[in-house]
Amino acid sequence: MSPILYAATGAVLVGIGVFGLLARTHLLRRILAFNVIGSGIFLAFGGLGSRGPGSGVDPVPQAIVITGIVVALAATALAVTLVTRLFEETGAVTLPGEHPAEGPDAS
Amino acid sequence: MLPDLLAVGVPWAVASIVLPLAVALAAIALGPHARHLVLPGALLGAVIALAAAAQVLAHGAWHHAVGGWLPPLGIRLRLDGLAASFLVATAVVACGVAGFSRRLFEPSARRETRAGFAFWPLFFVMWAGLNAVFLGADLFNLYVALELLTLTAVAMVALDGKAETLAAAIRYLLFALLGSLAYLLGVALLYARYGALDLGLLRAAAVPDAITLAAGAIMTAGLMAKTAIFPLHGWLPPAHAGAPTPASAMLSALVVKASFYLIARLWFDVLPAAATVETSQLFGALGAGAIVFGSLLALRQEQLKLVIAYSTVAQLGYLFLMFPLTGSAAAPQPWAAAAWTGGMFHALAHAPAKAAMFLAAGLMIKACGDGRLAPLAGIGRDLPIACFAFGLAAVSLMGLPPSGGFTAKYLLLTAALASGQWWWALAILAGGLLAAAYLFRVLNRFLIAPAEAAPRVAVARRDQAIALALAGVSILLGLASLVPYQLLQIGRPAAAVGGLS
Amino acid sequence: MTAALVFDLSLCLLIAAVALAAVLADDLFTAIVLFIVYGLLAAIAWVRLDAIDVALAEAAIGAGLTGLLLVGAAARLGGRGAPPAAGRTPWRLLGKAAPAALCVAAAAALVVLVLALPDDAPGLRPLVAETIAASGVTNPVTAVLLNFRGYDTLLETIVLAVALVGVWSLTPDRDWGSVPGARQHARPDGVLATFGRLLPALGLLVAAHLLWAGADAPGGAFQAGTVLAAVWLVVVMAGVLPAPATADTRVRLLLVAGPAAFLGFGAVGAAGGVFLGHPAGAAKATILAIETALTLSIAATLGLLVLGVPRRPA
Amino acid sequence: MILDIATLVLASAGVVFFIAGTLGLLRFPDVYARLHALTKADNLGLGLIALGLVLQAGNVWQALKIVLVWLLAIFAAATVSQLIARSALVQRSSSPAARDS
Repeated sequence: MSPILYAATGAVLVGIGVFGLLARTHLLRRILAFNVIGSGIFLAFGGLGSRGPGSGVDPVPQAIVITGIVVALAATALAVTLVTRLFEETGAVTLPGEHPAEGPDAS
Repeated sequence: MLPDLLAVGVPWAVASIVLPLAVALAAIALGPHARHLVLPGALLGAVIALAAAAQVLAHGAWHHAVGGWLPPLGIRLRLDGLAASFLVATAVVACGVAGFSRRLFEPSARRETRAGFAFWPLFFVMWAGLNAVFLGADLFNLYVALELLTLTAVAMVALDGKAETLAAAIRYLLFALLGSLAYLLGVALLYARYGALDLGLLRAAAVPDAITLAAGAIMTAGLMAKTAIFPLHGWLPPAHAGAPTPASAMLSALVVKASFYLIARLWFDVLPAAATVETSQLFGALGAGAIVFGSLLALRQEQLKLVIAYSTVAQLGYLFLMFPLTGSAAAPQPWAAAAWTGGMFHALAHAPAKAAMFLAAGLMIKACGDGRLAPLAGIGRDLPIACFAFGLAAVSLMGLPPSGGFTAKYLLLTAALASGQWWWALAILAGGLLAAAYLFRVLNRFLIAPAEAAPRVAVARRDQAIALALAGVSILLGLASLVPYQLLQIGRPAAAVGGLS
Repeated sequence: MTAALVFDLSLCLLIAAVALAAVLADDLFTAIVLFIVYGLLAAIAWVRLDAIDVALAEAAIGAGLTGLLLVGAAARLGGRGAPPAAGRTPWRLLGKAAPAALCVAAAAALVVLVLALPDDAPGLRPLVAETIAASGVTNPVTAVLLNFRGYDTLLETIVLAVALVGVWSLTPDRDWGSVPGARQHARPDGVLATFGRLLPALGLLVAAHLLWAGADAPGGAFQAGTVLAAVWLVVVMAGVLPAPATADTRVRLLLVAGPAAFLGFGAVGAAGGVFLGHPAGAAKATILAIETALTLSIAATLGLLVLGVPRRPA
Repeated sequence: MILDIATLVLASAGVVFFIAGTLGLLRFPDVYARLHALTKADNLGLGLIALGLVLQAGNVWQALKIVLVWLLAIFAAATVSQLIARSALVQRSSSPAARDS
């Protein structure tokens, strides 16, 4: 039962992350939301991989998730650097044409 | 000697991944000294790609279990006719871009420059990533290969460091990452359902149940975002037009094709049983929408590179027409193989044509110091070779004979008429006319006499010749279409003949 | 309901709640702190799934380094992203209600799909167990990462290297060749400096242990590399060691050593007929050799990724 | 059995200290008082939990590892709280309107 519980939690996390991506315009918040989606998918992958009777977990999803975590970090590093450079060049923390939903302080 | 080298035991496919990676690592380590490696590396890469294609022609499709572990445990590489033809197309464009960029990113006064350092590792890793996508036969490995492309492509877009390109790169990254994550979610679902990641094993096991369909849909949606198919195309024009010229060429000619290639592999090789008439028609509708909207938007652009970028949006639409045109098992049609071949041929022919167009455009913009169309009036007198290259590439994009674009559109059109789906034939014809409209609008500007003689910066003839050579390849693909046609048929998926589902 | 199930259920609810709070938090810094907490909770979830290797990676990389990147960026952005001063307008609520409904529906559909899957997974657990004797190591995750699916790992190390090239490529032209990271103000006799001098010995020990243990127990190159990177970052922040200039050839060589060794190993195998094939009987030696080289390169790459764009004169 | 009970008692006591420390973090008025609550309570809490776990260790190595983890955590916590206190001090002296409330 438990592995499926974690897989379902992963599915919920994907939903939460996608919401963050759609509802938030601050770019760092979007990057954060991406990481929530990613780890939700990983958790679903791992949870689904440990279903069933018998002990132990499927090592293939585990290895895949470790690879995925590292790839996500690489993408996050590039994204974060792009956002800080955009801020340094233009003072913007959102994409042009998108109104910051975070209020006037974050405009 | 030659037959020996083409023997099945020589892993040309592996070399096509290892070599660019090795050059990229050397470029990181050596910095400014790496420029001596660039041209030999690119030419060797082209030789390897041609050898791989010759190997497929001589001996048929080739499979390799990496590490000696067969799927489902290990990862398989698959070199068939389709993969080999994409390897060659990539190598041709990459060689052109490498030759074009060598002087562009030359270190100044033997001191390493930022763009000069970053471009070559990004370029060669991008090349390796493309080859890895074309050769991959494992869903998760393909995810890692796709991320190689995402990171290199985004970094290349931002290479100029200007504020607008930073914003374009971020928009691109957001779309591409969301696409990758959607793809990964589908991979997780398929693994949970079937316990395998290998395309062949999945194909044998797949049944059209809810979870398989959902996984296929999520993966396709993600890959479509990365392919920038209408209506998910918003990120492409600013990114492709804002990137430095060599990067524009690589991105528009090749990178967007990689995710399309995976959509085609997914449906024709893995899940043909899950396709329905409705999904095929939906794909076709998106393609037709891309052709019409992309062309209309291209017609309204005032920046040269934006015209070319919107033309990419439009041309990508043709690729998706191949899904409805292959028909289905329920309604078999004799020209299904023509539709599949035509779609793939279009992807191949578009690559050198679009690369040539971006390189020529980059030279014109450099000569004129302005990216808008108006100041380019009369540039044909100053840069005749670049203009001729642009014109030849335009011939292929419009689908006029004897270009590769013509062959592709002829095959698609024949399939549309033979299967009685005249509405797709209309889209193809309209697309050709619209392409003629937006390209002649630009060409006309090149050739009119300018009001006053504008000062032009000199550009090297060699660079113009590279653009011309690439445009020539796209024409040659139409004149000598037999060999690529034969190559594409080797290891062709059954669904390309029998139709989807 | 067993105690374990109660624990799992509470943990899952807590994870979802903290994730939602991180997404909804008004203050950017709060959101990032919540995200780090979320990552640590997710690591506990991986422990519950008996995936210790993943738990280590999630805690160190998913929560730790990702959190560090976000905190660093938020600091650079200064106060941008502060809580809203104005009240909520109906328009904004409506603008969020639509995506919220969409996401609830999507998440619900996904949960239904996940629950609809048959109870016994058709995974590769038995096959890995059968084959592991030939892999050279006894930790199944290391066997998959370095042997069965070593090709993934090779490409992954290239992803890391190219991400660093991408980050460096965003340097303002005037700063090219300089030193990355912010200027540190640690006093040479301060507490942090003492910590920075004492930590390396312990950190090296832990990293070496993780690397060595990875063959038979949870651990491996990525976990060890992350520990080394973290130790190195503390040492740099403490002012014990200077941050390296990005143009330094030794730094460049360190970055590519691991991927190059892996790639060279693969190419030698390809020449012998099997790309990335381990020699029969010597797989443990080749795996450990590759992992050692990878650990050093991963540590250098991760550390430099966190330090970011070069901004200070060498 | 006796060991298990001892572990349970020690770990529970540790949890109580954690809760107390967290309450202090949330309730106390300024940075210094919060730090005071947090470090005192958490270090003791972690120590008690570590002690409880040592009793469950299968061999000396495992016990040593737990002690090492505890030492590292204390060490890091001490350094970090010193840094936080310092930066709070610097901020207060630079801006008369205390921002750390």
